[in-house]
Amino acid sequence: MGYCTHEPIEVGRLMAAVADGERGGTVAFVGSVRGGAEDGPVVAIEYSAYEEMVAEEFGRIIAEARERWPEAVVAAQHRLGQVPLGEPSIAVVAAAPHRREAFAACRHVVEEAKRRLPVWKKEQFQDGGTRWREH
Amino acid sequence: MGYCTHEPIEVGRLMAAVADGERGGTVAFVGSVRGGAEDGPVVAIEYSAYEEMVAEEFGRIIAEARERWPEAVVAAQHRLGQVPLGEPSIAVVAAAPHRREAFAACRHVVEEAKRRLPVWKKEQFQDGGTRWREH
Amino acid sequence: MPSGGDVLAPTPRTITVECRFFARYAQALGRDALTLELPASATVADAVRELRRALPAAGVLPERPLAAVNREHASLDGRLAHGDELAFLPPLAGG
Amino acid sequence: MPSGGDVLAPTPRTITVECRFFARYAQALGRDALTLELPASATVADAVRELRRALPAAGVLPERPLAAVNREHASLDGRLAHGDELAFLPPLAGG
Repeated sequence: MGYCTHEPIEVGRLMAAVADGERGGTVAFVGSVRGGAEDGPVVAIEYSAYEEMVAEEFGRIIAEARERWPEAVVAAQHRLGQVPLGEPSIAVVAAAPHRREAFAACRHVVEEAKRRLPVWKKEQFQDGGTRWREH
Repeated sequence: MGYCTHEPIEVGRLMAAVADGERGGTVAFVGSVRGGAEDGPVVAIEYSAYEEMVAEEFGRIIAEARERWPEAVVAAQHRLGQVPLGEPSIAVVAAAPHRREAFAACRHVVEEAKRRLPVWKKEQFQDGGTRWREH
Repeated sequence: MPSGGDVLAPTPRTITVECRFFARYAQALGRDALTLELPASATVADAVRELRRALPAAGVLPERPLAAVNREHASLDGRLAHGDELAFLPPLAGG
Repeated sequence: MPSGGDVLAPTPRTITVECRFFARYAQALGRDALTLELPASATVADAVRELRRALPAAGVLPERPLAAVNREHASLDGRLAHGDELAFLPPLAGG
């Protein structure tokens, strides 16, 4: 499973990828497309990325988490292309023998991914208009 | 969906139950049966509970989370009966407009559930033996 | 005309509570429920003492077990009322 | 016998780096890539200055844009090498 996908994210598959009889705690984060921008109802977001770097950067972030929480195993995916309202754009799943590590590793990878992944959003409005959304 | 179930937990259904176009962050915790007890390989855990109280207590815990993080919506289930190694015994899902609340609400409900739900575990070993597991 | 005192119902001298046992306690006691008669002013701790006195196998209950009254965690000095459901909970191990 | 100096390759006076533009920058520049020739000792900041000088639309690049060299976040004073991939990243908004 690549770090970038142009298909809908299957959270269940990510969770299965980190599952193991010895890792009793699994924490999943799913970020979904929200509506409610100032300029009108958002119907979808077009995600574009520097794909080669997203793959490398996700790998580095997960390796850092692995160094800090050696028993945690992390899987992650960012969806690219047009993502309709309410559908997941990013998912991070961490499994560990104890829930503390699973929560910490998942949270860390999510925060670093939001901060470091070269991904951009273009909002698509109901009337056909678009706008880059930058935080 | 009740707070107690004697069937396999469907995490996807719990996530769908809290999903909403305005709640962009969803955090799920899944606790699964682990092997590796001292006395030999655990093949399953038999969960028993004071079911009426589990339902009430889960409701109270979730109401407390709702008071503390008003924008978070939480769904949770504990599986009872015999749960094979590797399968989920508990799942807690929290969705909120921002991920900080989703992580905090999920974590809080998991910790309180572990501390307060009247649920007991009996380990089932490969050789047919059993043992109560108390933390 | 009778005095006010005459129409008061007599204060009940005893109450009954429905005791419930779970997991290891139920197994050791060979039962999962018991109706217990107690003095009207009894606390959860009084109920524990009465059980340990009345049932030979009730030594499985620690002197200060985890308890719930009407499906809420209760302290040992909580006062019981007639008809309460009093549950004794082995150390919890959920999740 | 020739002296040691004679067999040294001449120090190249210039390098070329492959610039890449994304999202809003690519849209404003009307392109997503450009090969840029720079002095051998150039930094990322030098590349930004050269782009802003050479391309009329490069005003879209702030003086201190977020940049990556060979797919790793890089600081503006990072030195460039011949053949580097230098990417200019609009403010990130992933997730």
